[in-house]
Amino acid sequence: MDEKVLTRHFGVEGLFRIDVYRGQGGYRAVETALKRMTPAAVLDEVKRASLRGRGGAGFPAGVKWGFVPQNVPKPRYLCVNADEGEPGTFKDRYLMNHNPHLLLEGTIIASYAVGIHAAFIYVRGEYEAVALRLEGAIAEAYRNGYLGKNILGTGFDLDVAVHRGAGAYICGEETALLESLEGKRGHPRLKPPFPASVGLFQCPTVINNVETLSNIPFIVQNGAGWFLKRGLPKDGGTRIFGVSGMVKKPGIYELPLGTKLRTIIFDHAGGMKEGKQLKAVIPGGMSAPILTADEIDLPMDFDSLAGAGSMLGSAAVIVIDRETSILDVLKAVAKFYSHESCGQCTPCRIGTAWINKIVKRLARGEGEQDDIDAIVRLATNIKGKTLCPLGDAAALPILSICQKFRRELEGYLPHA
Amino acid sequence: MPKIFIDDRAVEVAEGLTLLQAAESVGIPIPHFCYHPAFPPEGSCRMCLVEIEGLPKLELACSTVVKEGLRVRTMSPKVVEARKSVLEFLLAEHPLDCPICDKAGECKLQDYFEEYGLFKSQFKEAKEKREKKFKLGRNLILDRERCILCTRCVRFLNEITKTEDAGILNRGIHSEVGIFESEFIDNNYSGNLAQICPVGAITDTDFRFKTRVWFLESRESICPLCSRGCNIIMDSHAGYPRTLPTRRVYRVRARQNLDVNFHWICDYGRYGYAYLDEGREDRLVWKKGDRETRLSWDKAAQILSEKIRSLVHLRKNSRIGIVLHTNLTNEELFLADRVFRKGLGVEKLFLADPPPGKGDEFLLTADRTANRRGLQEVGLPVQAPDLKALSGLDLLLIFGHYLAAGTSPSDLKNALEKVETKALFASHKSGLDGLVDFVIPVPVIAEKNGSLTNIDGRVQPFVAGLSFAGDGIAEWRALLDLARELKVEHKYFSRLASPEAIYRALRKEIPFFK
Amino acid sequence: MIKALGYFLEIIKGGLITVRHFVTNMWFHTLKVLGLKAKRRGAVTIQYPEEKKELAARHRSLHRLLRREDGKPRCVSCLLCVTVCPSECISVEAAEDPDSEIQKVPAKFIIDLSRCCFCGFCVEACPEDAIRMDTGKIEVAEYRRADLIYDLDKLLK
Amino acid sequence: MDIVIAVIKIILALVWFLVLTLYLTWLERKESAVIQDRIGANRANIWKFRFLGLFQPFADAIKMIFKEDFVPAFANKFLHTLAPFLSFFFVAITICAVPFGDTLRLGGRTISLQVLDLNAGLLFILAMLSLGIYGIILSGWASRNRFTLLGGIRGAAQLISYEVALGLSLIGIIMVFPSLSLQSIVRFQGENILGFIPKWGVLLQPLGFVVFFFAALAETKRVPFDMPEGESEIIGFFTEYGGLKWGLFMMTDFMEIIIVSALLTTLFFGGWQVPWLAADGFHWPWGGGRALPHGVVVLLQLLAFNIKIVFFCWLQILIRWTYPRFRYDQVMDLGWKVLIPLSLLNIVGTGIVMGFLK
Repeated sequence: MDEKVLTRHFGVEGLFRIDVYRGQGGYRAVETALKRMTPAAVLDEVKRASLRGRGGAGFPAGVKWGFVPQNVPKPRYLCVNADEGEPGTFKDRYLMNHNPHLLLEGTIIASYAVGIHAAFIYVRGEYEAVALRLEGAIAEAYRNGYLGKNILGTGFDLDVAVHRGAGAYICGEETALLESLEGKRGHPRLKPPFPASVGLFQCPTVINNVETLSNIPFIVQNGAGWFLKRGLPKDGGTRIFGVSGMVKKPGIYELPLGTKLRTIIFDHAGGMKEGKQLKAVIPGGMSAPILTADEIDLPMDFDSLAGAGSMLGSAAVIVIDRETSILDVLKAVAKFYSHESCGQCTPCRIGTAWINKIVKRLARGEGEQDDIDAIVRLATNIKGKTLCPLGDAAALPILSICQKFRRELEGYLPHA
Repeated sequence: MPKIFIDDRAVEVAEGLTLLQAAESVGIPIPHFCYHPAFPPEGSCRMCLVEIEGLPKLELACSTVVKEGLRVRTMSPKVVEARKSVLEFLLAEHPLDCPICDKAGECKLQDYFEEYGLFKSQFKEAKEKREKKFKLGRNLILDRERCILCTRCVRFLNEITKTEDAGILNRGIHSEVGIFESEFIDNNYSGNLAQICPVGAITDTDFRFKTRVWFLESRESICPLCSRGCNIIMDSHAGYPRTLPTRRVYRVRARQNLDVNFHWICDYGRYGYAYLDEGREDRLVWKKGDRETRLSWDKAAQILSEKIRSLVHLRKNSRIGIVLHTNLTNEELFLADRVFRKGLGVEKLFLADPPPGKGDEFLLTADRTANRRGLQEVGLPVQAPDLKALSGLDLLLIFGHYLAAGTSPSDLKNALEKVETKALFASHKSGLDGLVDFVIPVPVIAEKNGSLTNIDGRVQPFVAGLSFAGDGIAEWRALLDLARELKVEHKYFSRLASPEAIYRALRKEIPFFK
Repeated sequence: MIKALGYFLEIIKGGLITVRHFVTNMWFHTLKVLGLKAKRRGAVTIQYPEEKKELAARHRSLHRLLRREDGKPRCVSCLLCVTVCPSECISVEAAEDPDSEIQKVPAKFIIDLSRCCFCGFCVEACPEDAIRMDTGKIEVAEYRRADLIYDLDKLLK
Repeated sequence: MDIVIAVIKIILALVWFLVLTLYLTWLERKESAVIQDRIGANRANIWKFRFLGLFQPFADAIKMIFKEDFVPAFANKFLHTLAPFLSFFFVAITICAVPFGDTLRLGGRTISLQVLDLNAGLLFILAMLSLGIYGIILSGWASRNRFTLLGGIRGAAQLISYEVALGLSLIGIIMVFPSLSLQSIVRFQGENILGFIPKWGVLLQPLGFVVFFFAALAETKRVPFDMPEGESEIIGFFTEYGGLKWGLFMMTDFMEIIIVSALLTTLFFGGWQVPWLAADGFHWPWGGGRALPHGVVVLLQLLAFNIKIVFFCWLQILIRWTYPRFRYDQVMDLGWKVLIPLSLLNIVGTGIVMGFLK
């Protein structure tokens, strides 16, 4: 059985064109869903497939859709979160670049299931080529009657628009994304209320990751059971792992959930580069707590990694070798979050900057004995006290680095 | 009425309240910066985190709505630790210039810092340098180093004035409150920004560096500068031993009254307090030709009542005229009615008021007197002061110094010269001083007791916030004394010894005031 | 009786102590009057206006205001000294300084020495170390009360 | 001529008395200073010439004279003004009964070196001292101030109490030297016991001396018997006085010291007597002698008298600067329960001894 689902047709030349895509069996799922299934049936199928969000938090997509109230007079919206800002993550870019119609297909089915007639694709500002490709794909879809009024004669209307972000990491957070989409400053909103009830322009809104939506056509086409077989019982389907760092073959690898980290690094990505030795792995994008070389026998799924104190996140595996100084890693992490903190809530605004200042001082060789303790204390104070998950995303990797590589960090202190 | 448990105390609170409001309603304060009752919760300061039983993380008290059976802890070690950490973060980038900060003494950050005792700084890095003297508005100066980005000011401008002048610029540690270049905040409510700022980031040039708040005595009063009747707090100061102050009131603040002015007052009322000390009448004088004699009020009352009595005796009631104004309290207008119209049969009642200004849609009204509605409700039949009508009189009691407005001084002089006896009860000096026989200083609203009826018909009692130092007399007392000297309805007036007693009589007689 | 006798004895003893002081001191006084030098003096008194006692390091004498390096007064007119002064002898009026780092400077700074009780609280309270009581001047007497009101210029000297 | 001599004697006695009083204030300051390791008043100068502060009394006097003379508005003006003069007068007049020396032969006249040789001189002095109480009680009452009144009353009570002991203690002396004239008493003391011990009152009346000394100390109403003043409680009967009137009270105090010293000298220490000095010169007890001219003898007598007086003044000041004050009840206890019984015992004892000797 071919394990690849999303990336199965990546090798096909011109897949981004609708005719090529249709030649590979594209848009059949839309027809299946719109013509033969009720929205409730689609929703039910997705729920049964245990499709967990691929953006990072891993919230079951079907459940999320179910939260959208159906009996309110307000319009409902779908936002595709294509603001892929997490360092180390590049899977969505591949998906959208190679197979934009798959995303559109998923968008149409999701909109149909929730009763949405307007969808926005919020693309990261730096992904200009991707945005252009998506726009081309949307235009093709409109021409072919997959978008617009009365899709495929079923009476279902859907408009899709691409929105380019302005380059803020925080806009990958769903409420900040909504604010940005509304034309405001990308500041996260207070939750509750959740976007499912009060979202874009105060209307119920579904926000899904590109990869999540790309899975939808396969679930509709092949059924939830087929999908579940490709993963774990509570964690259906495959996952695209983006491997970067000191490996021989960095790139994206679509593998079933639950694949061991060691397998990913050493079998699929070709192992460490010549002469390099594994030191640590960040398993789920920069905001995931770091794993040491001893911990790479973990199966890569949400629950196992959470059990090990890390998280799957966006499944971006960053491999770090022994020659890389852990202080540089810490410096990169601290600088990134200090730079990307939106400045709205106190612990994140000042805490990340404070940590960054300490780390910079450490890197200059002007560290003091209690600096590591201070970093740990500050990160602990940020954790769980911020308005949006960015605070946690900053605190967790810093905490894990300080805990797991404390001895190495202490080496950078004077008189140590 | 959901029943919740705050710190193991079972309390019943109103539906829909947030935890913070619920706790405050039962006297448990929860520290906060960004929350303000006038705005929806913002949740950015993270100071109001509380522990809710059954939830893994601390929750915001300002945005969590009460639910039946919620168990909240506001002072558990975890909560206190969280508050300390938030305070530590805030103080890390907040300058320690409390000594020169006008907010010191009423600063929330300072108060919480004292309460949670973070006396040992662990911040070794350099603080961010920011603009310390940014001209934010006509009367506002922004110190960006002190700003804790609670965004109350931004939200005020977005939600109350809807002018949307300010916003947050930049991000992360570089976030700062900013406005459009070369266009500072200039609206009639900008003074409120300095009041709602929880720290000393926005200061008011009117109050900036004038004194320290702990020297001030706060007295409640009602703003008399328009007919809205905003509730205010006057902060007065006795001055330093060696440098006497030029004014008694150093600042006027809004006092919360959700039925009248919410949490706000307009700049016209906020900065218009100079009238309290400037140009005040301070000497009770009797002018005979060129000679001016200082008198006591008792003596003046005897002379005046003698004149009135002789006119009444000669049945020349129609040759007595009274000029009123609507900065008088309900009680005084009622007494004027009882003593002169109903008691002595004086029919010539005039009304001389300051000219109306421009109002706005929010608080400021066009009518620049405090009690026009009160005059209507008391039911005094008044006419406009027609110079011809005035000149035909023998005795004229003028209340207020507003008569001079709207008439040319020479016409007024000609008209008043024909009147035999003229007494002026005025709080401020004016052109009328030279035209009358008696000048009797009277207190302003802030210096006397009574009640006012605002434009919406809301009767608001007030007490004197400042002492009245001149040798004059409050109008209500003057009217009562005249009634006593004239022996008008002695039994009735002898019971009315205070504005409260007069108001009780007023309630009995006029249904509106019930 | 014994008690009374003991009492009487103590009285005598006390008297003798006084006499001893008188005699020894008188001896040294006499030596001095006669122009003879002795190791000891008859009295511990200091002849104050001519001889002056060295003031202790922590002695609180007349106030002075300190200057910054650029010559401006250090005082930021925070009014903490005014607040803490128990005899209410300090009066300060603030003014705006063009330097945004300093912001607040005193326009008037008056200490009314006729009210001052030299408690030194103002020195303790000062966050800028702008006021000190270390001039060593302790003879602060004037013929007119107005001369005891020290202003900024006088305090900065 | 007698009148002229009397006037000259009065003037000389008063001048002596006042100058001694003035310098007693200086002595008081200096002595207390020496006792307390201080220097004492030494600032008053004439052209920078300080001279151990000897000008201080004059400076004080000038100051007191030029101070504002005021009477409180609520006081009884007449009595208030009268009181210090009463006080001063009754103590000043006592000097007339004090014998300064024997007789002076000058130009054929025999002049007694005493203003007035009263045959009841002792009683006169006691009477005048008793009258001094009126000054105190009047000043206390006339000031119309409850503290001065308290002071006056306390003063009166104390002085009257000690008056009894004072009087009784002298009965023994009168028994030994059977005269009330002070001059006679002094002359009696010119004799010697067993031929060589001067027959001074202190040797014949030791108990009488002790009682008299304490009672006299109390009579001067100074520390430790300063009930009427009571600086720590009521600040005294003269609280409402200032300037010269207050100065009179102060001088009264010092003059009382001198009078007490004079009485002590006269009654117990042989007055102007110099041991073994007779009118014609010394008669040594071991035989022989040294003849002296009359003038030298008189001078020696005057000198002896003055030295004795200054010694007792010194002693009293020493006592004043040594002991803490008594409580009011202790003062009363001492007077009534100790001194009076002792003086009575003294009388009885003296009587018995004299009976045996007869």
